[in-house]
Amino acid sequence: MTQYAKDYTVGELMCVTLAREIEDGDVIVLGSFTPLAYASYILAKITHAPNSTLLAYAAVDFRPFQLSFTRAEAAATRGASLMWTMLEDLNSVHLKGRGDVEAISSIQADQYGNINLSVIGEYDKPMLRGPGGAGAPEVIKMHRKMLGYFPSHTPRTFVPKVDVITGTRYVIGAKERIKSGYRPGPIRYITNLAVIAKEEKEKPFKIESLHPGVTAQQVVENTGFELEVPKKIPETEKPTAVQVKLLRKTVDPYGTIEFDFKPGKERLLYLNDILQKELKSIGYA
Amino acid sequence: MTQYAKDYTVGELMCVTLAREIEDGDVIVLGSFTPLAYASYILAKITHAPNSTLLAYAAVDFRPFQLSFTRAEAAATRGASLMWTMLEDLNSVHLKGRGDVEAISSIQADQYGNINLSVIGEYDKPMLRGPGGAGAPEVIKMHRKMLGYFPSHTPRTFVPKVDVITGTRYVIGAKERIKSGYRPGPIRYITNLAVIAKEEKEKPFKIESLHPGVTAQQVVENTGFELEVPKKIPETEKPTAVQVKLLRKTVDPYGTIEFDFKPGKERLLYLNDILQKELKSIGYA
Amino acid sequence: MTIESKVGKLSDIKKIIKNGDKVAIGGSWLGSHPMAIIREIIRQKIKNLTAITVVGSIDIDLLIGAGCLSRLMFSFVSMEAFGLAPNFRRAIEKEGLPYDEITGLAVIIGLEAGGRNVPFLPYRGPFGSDLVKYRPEFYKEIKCPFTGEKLIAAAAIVPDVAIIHATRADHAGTVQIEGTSGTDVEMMRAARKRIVSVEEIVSTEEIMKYKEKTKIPKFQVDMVIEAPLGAHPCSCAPDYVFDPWHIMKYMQAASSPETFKQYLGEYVMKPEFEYLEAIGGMKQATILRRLAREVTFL
Amino acid sequence: MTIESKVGKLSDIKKIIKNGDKVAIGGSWLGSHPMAIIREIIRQKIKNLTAITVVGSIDIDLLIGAGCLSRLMFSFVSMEAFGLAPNFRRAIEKEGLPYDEITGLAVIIGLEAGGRNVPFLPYRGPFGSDLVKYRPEFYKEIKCPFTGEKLIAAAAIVPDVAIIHATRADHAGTVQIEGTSGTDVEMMRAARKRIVSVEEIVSTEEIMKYKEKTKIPKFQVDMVIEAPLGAHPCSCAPDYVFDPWHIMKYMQAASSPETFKQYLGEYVMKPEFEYLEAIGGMKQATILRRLAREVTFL
Repeated sequence: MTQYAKDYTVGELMCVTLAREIEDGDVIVLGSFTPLAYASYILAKITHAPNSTLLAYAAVDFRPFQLSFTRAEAAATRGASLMWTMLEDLNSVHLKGRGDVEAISSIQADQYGNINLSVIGEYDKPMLRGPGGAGAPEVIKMHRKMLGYFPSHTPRTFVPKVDVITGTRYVIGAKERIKSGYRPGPIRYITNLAVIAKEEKEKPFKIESLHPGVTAQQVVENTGFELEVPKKIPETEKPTAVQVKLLRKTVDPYGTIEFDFKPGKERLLYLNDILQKELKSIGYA
Repeated sequence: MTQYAKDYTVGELMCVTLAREIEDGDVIVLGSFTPLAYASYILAKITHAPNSTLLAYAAVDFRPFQLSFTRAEAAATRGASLMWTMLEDLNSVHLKGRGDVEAISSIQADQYGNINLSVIGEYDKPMLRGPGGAGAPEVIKMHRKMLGYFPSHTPRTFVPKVDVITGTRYVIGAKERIKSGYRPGPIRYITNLAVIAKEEKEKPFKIESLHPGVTAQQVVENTGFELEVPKKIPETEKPTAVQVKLLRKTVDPYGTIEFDFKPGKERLLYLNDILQKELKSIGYA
Repeated sequence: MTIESKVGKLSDIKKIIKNGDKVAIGGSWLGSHPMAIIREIIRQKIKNLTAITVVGSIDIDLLIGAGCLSRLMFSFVSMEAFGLAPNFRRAIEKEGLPYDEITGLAVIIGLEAGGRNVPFLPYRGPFGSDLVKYRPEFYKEIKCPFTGEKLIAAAAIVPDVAIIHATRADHAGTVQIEGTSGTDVEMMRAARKRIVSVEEIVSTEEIMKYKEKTKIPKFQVDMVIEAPLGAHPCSCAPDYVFDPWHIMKYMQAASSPETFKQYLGEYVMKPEFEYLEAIGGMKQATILRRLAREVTFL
Repeated sequence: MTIESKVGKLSDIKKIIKNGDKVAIGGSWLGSHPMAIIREIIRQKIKNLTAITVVGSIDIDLLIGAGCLSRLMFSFVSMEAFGLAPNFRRAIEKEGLPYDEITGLAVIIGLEAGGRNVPFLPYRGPFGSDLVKYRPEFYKEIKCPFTGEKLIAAAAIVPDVAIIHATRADHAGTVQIEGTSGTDVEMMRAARKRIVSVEEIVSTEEIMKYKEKTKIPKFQVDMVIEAPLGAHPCSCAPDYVFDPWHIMKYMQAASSPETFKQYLGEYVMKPEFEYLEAIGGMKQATILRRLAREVTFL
């Protein structure tokens, strides 16, 4: 019988939940350096998905590596089987929709499958200028699954309608996706409270599972749009003892996945602490 | 004073004349393995055009090598600075018209700057099925100069109108070329009799120079279309003693450039002879 | 969980290549054509194929001569300095083999479009060429929606199967090409299924050591077959040169249907390792490899 | 005849980059941005530039803070885990810096189109994105002339100058990139003029030894500048990692215009080798290189 971990953080729960989305043989696009997502993919690769292909920076199909804050790019590059430019990446993966997953995060997400990484407020006179969407506006439509992870599930993030549609899933239902030349797959968001997903254009996001200790009511209150709330909602599968041990000892010994969950000032202190450990690991502290 | 060679073959004359078309810094596209053209470029590279870039097979900017019948591809590959696929080649050179020269040959060529490498006779019921044009139909328009070499200058080759236009220069005059985004440059054919060139759409090919001992009358008689025949036609500049020595001793010791000038049966014998020398060079004969 | 192996035998190709398939054939000029797979197609009597080549030579000529093709797409087929391709000529001049002669860049860009999942890509195409007129299903004029400029749209090409020959691969199907890659990479991106024959199968560690030589990721490969000298009589640069002695023999044999039939019996219709013996075995392999190493720079 | 050398000094960049130019800036995320050239642009007070980036970070933020830009084209600008880019935010939120936010693939494909000398290329673009609506000069709907299918045309992007940072080059300008290449190769193809800073200038023999690492031929390079640690505080994989300590200092400094001015004086407005001393000299360089080597595979 599976032995679940007794002790895990919400970051670890999200990380493992994301890892479980990976299927063996998947082509996984890592994108920006987001420790939680990176840890998920590496965990999947060393457990149930050894035939998956990891893509990050210019590195293709690299060996899984121990996560650190500074070394992800160097490790991916050193462990790669192939190196390519962004255009070769497009020509080999993205334009054809050959990517299976790439977990994105965004400032706002809405009930239609739109995400906003551009601005809060009016486009030409914004209150907040966000980073922009990089390739997300194009590729979230193309990936088999559109995965998102949100460390802070609030009505400010999950809004009825995003201020600006930076990108959108565009084609949602399985039938429509096949017709448009894309593989079918859901929009699925993993948050600090629950897993919500949308599989049809006409239907709202549905609560798929609730994290241990979280109620449907809490999720509904923290979501700015209508949710389908099934009568019986399963609990999100907890991390196994093995998974938590792997994360802490092997995949992420510096604890980088907790970084996203630290508030403002604490974040810098936490980062300094990680960096101190990294220096120590090479004998410079 | 330049010392011209007293003794040279028509192949050597054509080879040197083609080499003189190369300017230092040129990007030179080698295309199919045609010994005479390969020898020209290598000669240019080791004499007046050291900053030129040679492209052949997948090899980019390779060191000049001694020509042999079997080893051009291996030598280009081993001496390359960079390797690319045909698509990278297109993206880096051809689509932008960055190539300066690529000497082509064809079954027929006409007064309009058209070439035929497809069929003799009707397209759907040909008397002779030729090899096809490879990339020539696109790139002869784009290269700075459209160069051709013809070991056999006859009315069967230089026809009023080719049976099939496999490719064409399309934009000819300097002004039109610049307007269309291409660099200006002539159509220039080097044959076993003369050099003929066309620089304006409305004007015919003109005899630019006559090989030593050839008369304008001979050229006119062997050309199936109208030629401009200037009153005074210069003699084609002879190979220098140094050039001939370089060709025979350094660039082409196996004599591969003569291959194209051997008729039918003799060709096979000549080839066997070259191959025997190649075997000997590696101690296997 | 275990690592999947894609290693197959030559005889396994019929799991992937079916009668009637559109098959893109890698290599270019006399270089790196997947000749061991070509011979196996003939042995297996796979028929009614449409072959797609950019710059073909003996690969195409053999398939035509053996009666495997019902259609051909090409921009160039020639035996280079050895002459025109005999079966190719005969089939078109005498037997009316249907074909699409498409300009070289249109084939490359068509494959690129196939790999990018777009039905076309525009370029400053072969304006004025009769080939554009003869095959309107592959070329259309198009206006740039920004500038109004006239361009040519090349139609996407999506082969059912791509077959290529490469330097090495690991069990997972990660492929390295050291020499002439032609349009191999573009064919592999565009095709629905892909088979690669390689000079040697190596460990993934070996691949990673010189990762810059890797040209094709494992997820673009369905089957890998070890076939040493698998491009013979073509070259596989920089490892070995083409075999001029065998090609001269081939030219002779292919000059008539009768002698060509003898050639097939003598060389092709036997196991691949027997072919390698028939063409001269270890000694010939050594000569071809040695020639490829002994090059002189100026 | 002699071999031309393209080797220049940082101070030579003004021979190529002019006030008002459209400058494509290589690198991506916190990797391989041409920071030594960026600092030199600021030192030389080159102004009114339009910067073009796909995935920018401190390169863009520095140029904006130093007042060198009059317009910005980008798909992403962020200091990654360190937060949003402070000068970038301030300039847009408070000072109305004009910008074109273009989706990532449209920038890459736009550069590709520029390099291919076509005014556009079609793809299954960002249908439904508001960015398409906001910047119609970069996106047009187009119908496939073969299938009638609706696609998006991305407009060609042709920078006046491309600047990138790479691993090594020879005197002739042949460039090798070992790590993250971003869109550097595509920018170099598309731009009218190109400058490359490299960790080291080596002989052509050295380039040929590992020719598979070469990404840019010499005829696509106008000037090469040796600038060791020239991507600092960004990484140049796999040689050194980004400098998190310096970036934290930068984030602090860039939090207000006043402290940012101090930063410029303290770090940027001095010769490049003094910058390298200011950020910690040999010891810091050793740490950043060591971190890049000490990676653990699982």
